[in-house]
Amino acid sequence: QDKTTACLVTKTDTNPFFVKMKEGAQQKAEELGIELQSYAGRIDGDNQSQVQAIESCIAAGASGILITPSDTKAIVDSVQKARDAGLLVIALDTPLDPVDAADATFATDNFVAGQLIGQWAKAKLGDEAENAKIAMLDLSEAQPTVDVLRDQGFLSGFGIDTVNENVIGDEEDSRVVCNDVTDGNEEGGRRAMENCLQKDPGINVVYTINEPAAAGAYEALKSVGKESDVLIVSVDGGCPGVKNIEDGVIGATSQQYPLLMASKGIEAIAAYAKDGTKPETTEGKNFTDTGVNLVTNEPVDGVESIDVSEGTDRCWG
Amino acid sequence: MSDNVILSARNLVKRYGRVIAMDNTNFELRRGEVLAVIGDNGAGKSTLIKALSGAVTPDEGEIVLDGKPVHFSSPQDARDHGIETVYQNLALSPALSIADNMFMGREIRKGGVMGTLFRALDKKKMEQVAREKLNDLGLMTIQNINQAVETLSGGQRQGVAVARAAAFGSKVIILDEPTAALGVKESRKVLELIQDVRARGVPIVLISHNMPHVFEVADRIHVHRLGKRLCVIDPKQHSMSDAVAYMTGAKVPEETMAA
Amino acid sequence: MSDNVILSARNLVKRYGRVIAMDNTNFELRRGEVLAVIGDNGAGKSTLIKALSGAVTPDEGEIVLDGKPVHFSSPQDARDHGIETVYQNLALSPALSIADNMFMGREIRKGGVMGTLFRALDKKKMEQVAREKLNDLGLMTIQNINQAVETLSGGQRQGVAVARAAAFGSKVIILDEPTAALGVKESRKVLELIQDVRARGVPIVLISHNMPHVFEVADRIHVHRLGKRLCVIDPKQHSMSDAVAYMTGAKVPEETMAA
Amino acid sequence: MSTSGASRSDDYESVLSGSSKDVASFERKRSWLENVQHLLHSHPSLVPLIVLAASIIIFGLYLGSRFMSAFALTLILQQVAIVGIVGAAQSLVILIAGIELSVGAIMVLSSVVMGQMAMNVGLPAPVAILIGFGVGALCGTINGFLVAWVKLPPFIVTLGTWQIFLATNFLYSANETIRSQAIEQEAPLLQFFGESIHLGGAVLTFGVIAMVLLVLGLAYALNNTAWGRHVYAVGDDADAAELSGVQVKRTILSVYILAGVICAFAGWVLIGRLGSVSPTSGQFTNIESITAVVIGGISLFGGRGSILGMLFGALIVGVFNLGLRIVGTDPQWTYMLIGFLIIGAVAVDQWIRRASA
Amino acid sequence: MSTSGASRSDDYESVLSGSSKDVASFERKRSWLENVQHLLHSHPSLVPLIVLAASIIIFGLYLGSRFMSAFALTLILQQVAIVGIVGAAQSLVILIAGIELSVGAIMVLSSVVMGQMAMNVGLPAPVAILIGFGVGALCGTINGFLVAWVKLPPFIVTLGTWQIFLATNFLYSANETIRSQAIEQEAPLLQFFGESIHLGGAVLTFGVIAMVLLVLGLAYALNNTAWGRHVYAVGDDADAAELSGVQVKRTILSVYILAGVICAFAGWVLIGRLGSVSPTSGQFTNIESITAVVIGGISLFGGRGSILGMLFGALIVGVFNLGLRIVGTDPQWTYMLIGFLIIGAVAVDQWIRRASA
Ligand SMILES: Nc1ncnc2c1ncn2[C@@H]1O[C@H](COP(=O)(O)OP(=O)(O)OP(=O)(O)O)[C@@H](O)[C@H]1O
Ligand SMILES: Nc1ncnc2c1ncn2[C@@H]1O[C@H](COP(=O)(O)OP(=O)(O)OP(=O)(O)O)[C@@H](O)[C@H]1O
Ligand SMILES: [Mg+2]
Ligand SMILES: [Mg+2]
Repeated sequence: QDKTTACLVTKTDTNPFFVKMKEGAQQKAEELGIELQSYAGRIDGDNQSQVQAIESCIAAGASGILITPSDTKAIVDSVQKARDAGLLVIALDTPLDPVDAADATFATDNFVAGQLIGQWAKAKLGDEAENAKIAMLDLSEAQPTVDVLRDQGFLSGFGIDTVNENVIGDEEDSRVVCNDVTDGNEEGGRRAMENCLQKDPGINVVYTINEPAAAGAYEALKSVGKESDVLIVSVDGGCPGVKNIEDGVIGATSQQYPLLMASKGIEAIAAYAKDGTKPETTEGKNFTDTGVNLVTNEPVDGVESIDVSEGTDRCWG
Repeated sequence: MSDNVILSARNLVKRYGRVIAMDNTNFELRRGEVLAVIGDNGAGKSTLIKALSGAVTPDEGEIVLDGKPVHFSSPQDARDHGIETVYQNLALSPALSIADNMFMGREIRKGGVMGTLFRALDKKKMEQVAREKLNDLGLMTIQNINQAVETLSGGQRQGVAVARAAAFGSKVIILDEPTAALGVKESRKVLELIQDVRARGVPIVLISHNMPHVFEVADRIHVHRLGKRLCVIDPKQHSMSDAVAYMTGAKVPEETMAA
Repeated sequence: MSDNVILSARNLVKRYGRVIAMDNTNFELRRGEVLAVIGDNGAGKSTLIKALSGAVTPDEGEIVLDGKPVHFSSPQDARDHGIETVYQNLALSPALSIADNMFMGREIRKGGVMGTLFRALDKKKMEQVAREKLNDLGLMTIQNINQAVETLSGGQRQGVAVARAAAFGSKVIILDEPTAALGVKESRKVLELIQDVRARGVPIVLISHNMPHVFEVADRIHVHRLGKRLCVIDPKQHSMSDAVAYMTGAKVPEETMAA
Repeated sequence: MSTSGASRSDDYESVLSGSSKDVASFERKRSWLENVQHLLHSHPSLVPLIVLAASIIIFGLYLGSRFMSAFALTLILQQVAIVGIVGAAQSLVILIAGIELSVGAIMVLSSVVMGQMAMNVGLPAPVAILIGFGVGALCGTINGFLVAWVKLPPFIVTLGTWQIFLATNFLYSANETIRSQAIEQEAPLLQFFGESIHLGGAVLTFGVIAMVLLVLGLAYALNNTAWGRHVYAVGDDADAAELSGVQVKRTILSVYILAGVICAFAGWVLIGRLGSVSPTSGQFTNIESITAVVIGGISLFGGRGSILGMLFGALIVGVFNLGLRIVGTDPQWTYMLIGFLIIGAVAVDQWIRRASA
Repeated sequence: MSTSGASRSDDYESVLSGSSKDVASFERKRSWLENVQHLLHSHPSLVPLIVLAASIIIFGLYLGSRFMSAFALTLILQQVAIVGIVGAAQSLVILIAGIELSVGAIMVLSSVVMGQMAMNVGLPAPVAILIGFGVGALCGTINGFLVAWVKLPPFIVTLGTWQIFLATNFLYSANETIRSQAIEQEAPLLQFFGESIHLGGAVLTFGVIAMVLLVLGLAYALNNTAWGRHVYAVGDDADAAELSGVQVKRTILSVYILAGVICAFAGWVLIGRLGSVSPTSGQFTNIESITAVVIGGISLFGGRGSILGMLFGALIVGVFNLGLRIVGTDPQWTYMLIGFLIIGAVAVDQWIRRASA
């Protein structure tokens, strides 16, 4: 037929992370002369819309699908259908469960992303880490996979026993004084931080699921004058987030590369459409790691990081 | 005497919050008669007949139908006992057809598998019966029995309600102010209908504020005042003035004319 | 003649979907008179008076008040012109107090800054006036002017509505079946009120199905049939039978008694 | 002093015998527009059907075979199967002038219970499914009891139970998805409605067939059984229905229970569609089902409308979803368009209603 | 044959002069429970106030100073400020028997417009804020027009405009958050309502003060101006209000416009609370504000209830949110509890209503 069609299925189309991912895909698609159709769930965790999206892509005669799965297990059947129909399916950002359910995975290792900020926070506190009081500001009560991976990654990086690695909030370590959900936005971040402070005013480490939540948490801390006593760490590496590191709002963040994921994904689909080649995985991993970097202006020993200016160069959004 | 009584009630009480709508009232309807119930606004007439027709459950007191004590838990219950009522506010479903309304709560099902297993309604039969009933009563000329009730005029609607009661009331028919909203012509039709029904031997309870109508058709008049029965009078022995004087408290009846 | 006419209408037409509720009807109310409007159910009486009181906008035709053509775009508009109406369905707000209801749409504001800037209502004054108006009319004994209307009996509510109309109607008062739901005593009160108002020189339009009442209080009777005025008759020269015969189509009036 | 009433009133009522027997008829010539209005008025599901046909044709012309193929069209059916089934439950509730905000929560909770019973508790699949239906019925009973007996407004009841059922779902499932492969091995019956029949390019899953049969069955029950007539009567005017002999409370309760059971059924079909059991599904099913009902022309005030209209309403949304996505617009434009569609559908409906039969 | 009506009817009505002049009085001794019922009936916002006080005391006893401190209690105020302000808009709409599902969307859209105008277009902050208010008013006008003039059910209108306004918001903002630090530099006025007054441990943000003043102002307007009386009358019975001289359409329109403006104001306060402008905020504000209104005892059928009750309702939810979080329960338990609270509140309300004055 005429043009090659590719599909991008994101978790939502309101989170800037996915908006940027879409822009990256769009750009690459134009460059390569591919037609891009984009789909999204209504909220994080909206699996049904993603199932619909995959079906629609099959119907639209697409050559490949890029998907950031909302429910990594539940989507597997639909992905299989698409692959059976001859589409190349690439998981972006979040691997499927099992990973080989997709033809390829271009992702940040979210667990590693969490681990990096955990290690950084631990090193930053030094001996005080033994007495840290940690607030965990997670995504949502439904505990989608990214939420679990980042949360548990942070804890293991910090050296806290995660108990069941698939469940948030079952730790027995007394250093975790608070778990709350933020819906990944400023509003929820602020409220959750306020709640946690009320629970234990001595909190000095705050893990946040993403940078908007971190910004909200910072506002809450600022309103009680504690913004300089608390270490906020986050994941994402969006441009506003990196700026917030520069402004001292966030201590460190794990930067991901959604544009890279998307553009690589589009390239892979283009190649597949041309001659059926499938992408190779990164050596030693069962997926193609698009990399994650710790961005901070206060590097610590033993944790590799880049500074803000480099982070700004590579930030998205 | 009691053999002659078809429906009676003793010491009915009904309270609404702080209002006592029925205050130990008695009631007695004899076979084949037209009993009028009159009284001031708010005297508790509608509440009384709602208790008799199962629409409200009295707080106290007992109701006896055909010599047997009864407890109606719903209007359908009373209906199953042969008591049909036309309520002051009509009680028709506007969006449904005349036939649907006439058979509401006592639909006819088809025979055979369709009826027992699939519970299919026998629409043909219901329409036919409804048309017959309306024609029998010669009450009105309705072209289309499947017309929605909301497309009928007020008079026609009242007609359907009265026809439904007349058609299915095997023991007692109760009419609560059936002519209040009706014009002269339409009111007359209803009065004729009442006389037809009495001729068939079915007793009627008629609530009305229209004294000439009451005195025209009633065999006995139950005067209600302040939530209870004040007295029962014979329209042939009392004037309208007497009746009005009793019900408004201008005059006190000399003896209690219970029977 | 026209000088004697306070409110008149010519060739009013109103269609509801396929129903023509007013079919080129005329209307004429003279100063100081009680004009009764009679007709079958659905003849279009209520529609006519709704057009005169701004509650419906006629599709065609003109209305003349005090010699000047008027166009009412809402009931408030008509009210501002001195036309007060008691509608068939009452039009009181159940949850609000008697005083609130009486002053609905013409609230009195406090003087000074509170009134102009903060638009505060002068509740005291409104209550006082409301009480006066009710007492003036001697209509009923209401203890608490701040009682919600929903706590009143049907008769009392009707009284409030009529009192409101009587109190504020400076040019014309229109009553649509004011006694339909009322008992004998309550109806009588309303008839007395009508006579009081006429004595004050304010003309009244009375719609009623009750022929004795109509013949008792009306100066002229407007007979409405099939959406238009059939004739206007003088109750002193015509019997009730005539009136009923005209309105039901049993008899056709000989000449058109327009004036 | 005793005057006989009869003779007294006769003096003016006696003339009635001569009164005109004509039935007043106000018919007048109708314009073309009024005729259309009248036609649509007597067949309320015609409007959504026309809109549906029109939108299929327009997208078909614009997108060609990518949209206008047996495969794509049956795909739309698959995509609306869940909303269609839940919409049937929603239609029943709205017909009795209620509203059901907890449909999605009941659906997910039931599917999670079915999955947990079969996979983790280890009950045989048919028993697990039955327990799932039981959960749906129980949820419906709670709603129905609060609406019919405690007499609370349905919006509030289901707003409350929505949160309660959803929280129960998350707490009970511990947010764990049960994987398709595991279900396939241990309890394939749970995935029954995911099976399909292929007819040329057309793919009809059992879920789609179930939806169509369910809607047809309910349409039959609503129009041809006493229960159906009672549902309409209660929605039209509950007091009037009560007084004319309908057991209003029981009818309301039966509707909510049936709605709960249908939602549980939707939960089963959902497992077939997703393969897996996912506790995060169905968060928007309440809004989506209400949207389908509204676009389908069922009155939110109860008592008026046809369940077939709901099906067309759901399909309209499905057509727009797929069509706009193939065109390649931003998903937000779809939401906006559906917003306009909702308002437009009801505005048209209102206009038709004005044709007084 | 001409009989004078007067003389005829006099024959039985003449006796009326002697009729009893007693006002029927059915008063009877009231039980203790009935007295309570009556008291609550005459002061409808007392119920939520009592529940509020009770829940503060219970949490206070259980959690001690972590909860029962000026700081914690004013924190609750800060947390409910947005819901309280939007709830005021929602109360007005519900008082006229409407419902406003688009409040959250209007709020976010207005705040985004304020942010974009000030930061990206580069207008002076006051102008940007004014334009934001204009957007709120415009959204309100659209809703009000569709409800009052086109006569569509408010649920459907706002269901549609919710999607439309939200999609507009995402498309217009391109999902970009404007950072707090940037706003602080260029247009600090946008963050005005984030400023606060400290009184001992108590922290009162300007947003909190604005919410309280707004609610008090509206309570005054509802009870002491003609407009307020008209709002109640329209909610009570729109037809009756129209016939007794209220300009119903205008009143409805004014309420929706005012609601839109209040939502825009909430958008401004939201910027103060978040520091930043985030297009993804406020997704659940509609449900949250309806919950506050319902728990506060305002009838969803319109015409009954007090706006102060809404404020107490919002605070009750706030107390439970914070209290349960400090206790450390799973957030799901909070949702479930709020579900029970909603149903319980309305059940109590219904019970009180049964006390007929
Ligand atoms: N559902 C109810 N709730 C509260 N009070 C009620 C209710 N129904 C009736 N009442 C009260 O009970 C009393 C008796 O009312 P009822 O309707 O029986 O009077 P009625 O004699 O039929 O009057 P009318 O001639 O006006 O129809 C009245 O004071 C009325 O306000
Ligand atoms: N809002 C409306 N919509 C449709 N038809 C209407 C409407 N109002 C009145 N009609 C119709 O217009 C005609 C005249 O009605 P109207 O209420 O004016 O009669 P009426 O003379 O007052 O009757 P009644 O004595 O029963 O009060 C009737 O056929 C009625 O059904
Ligand atoms: Mg009565
Ligand atoms: Mg009328």
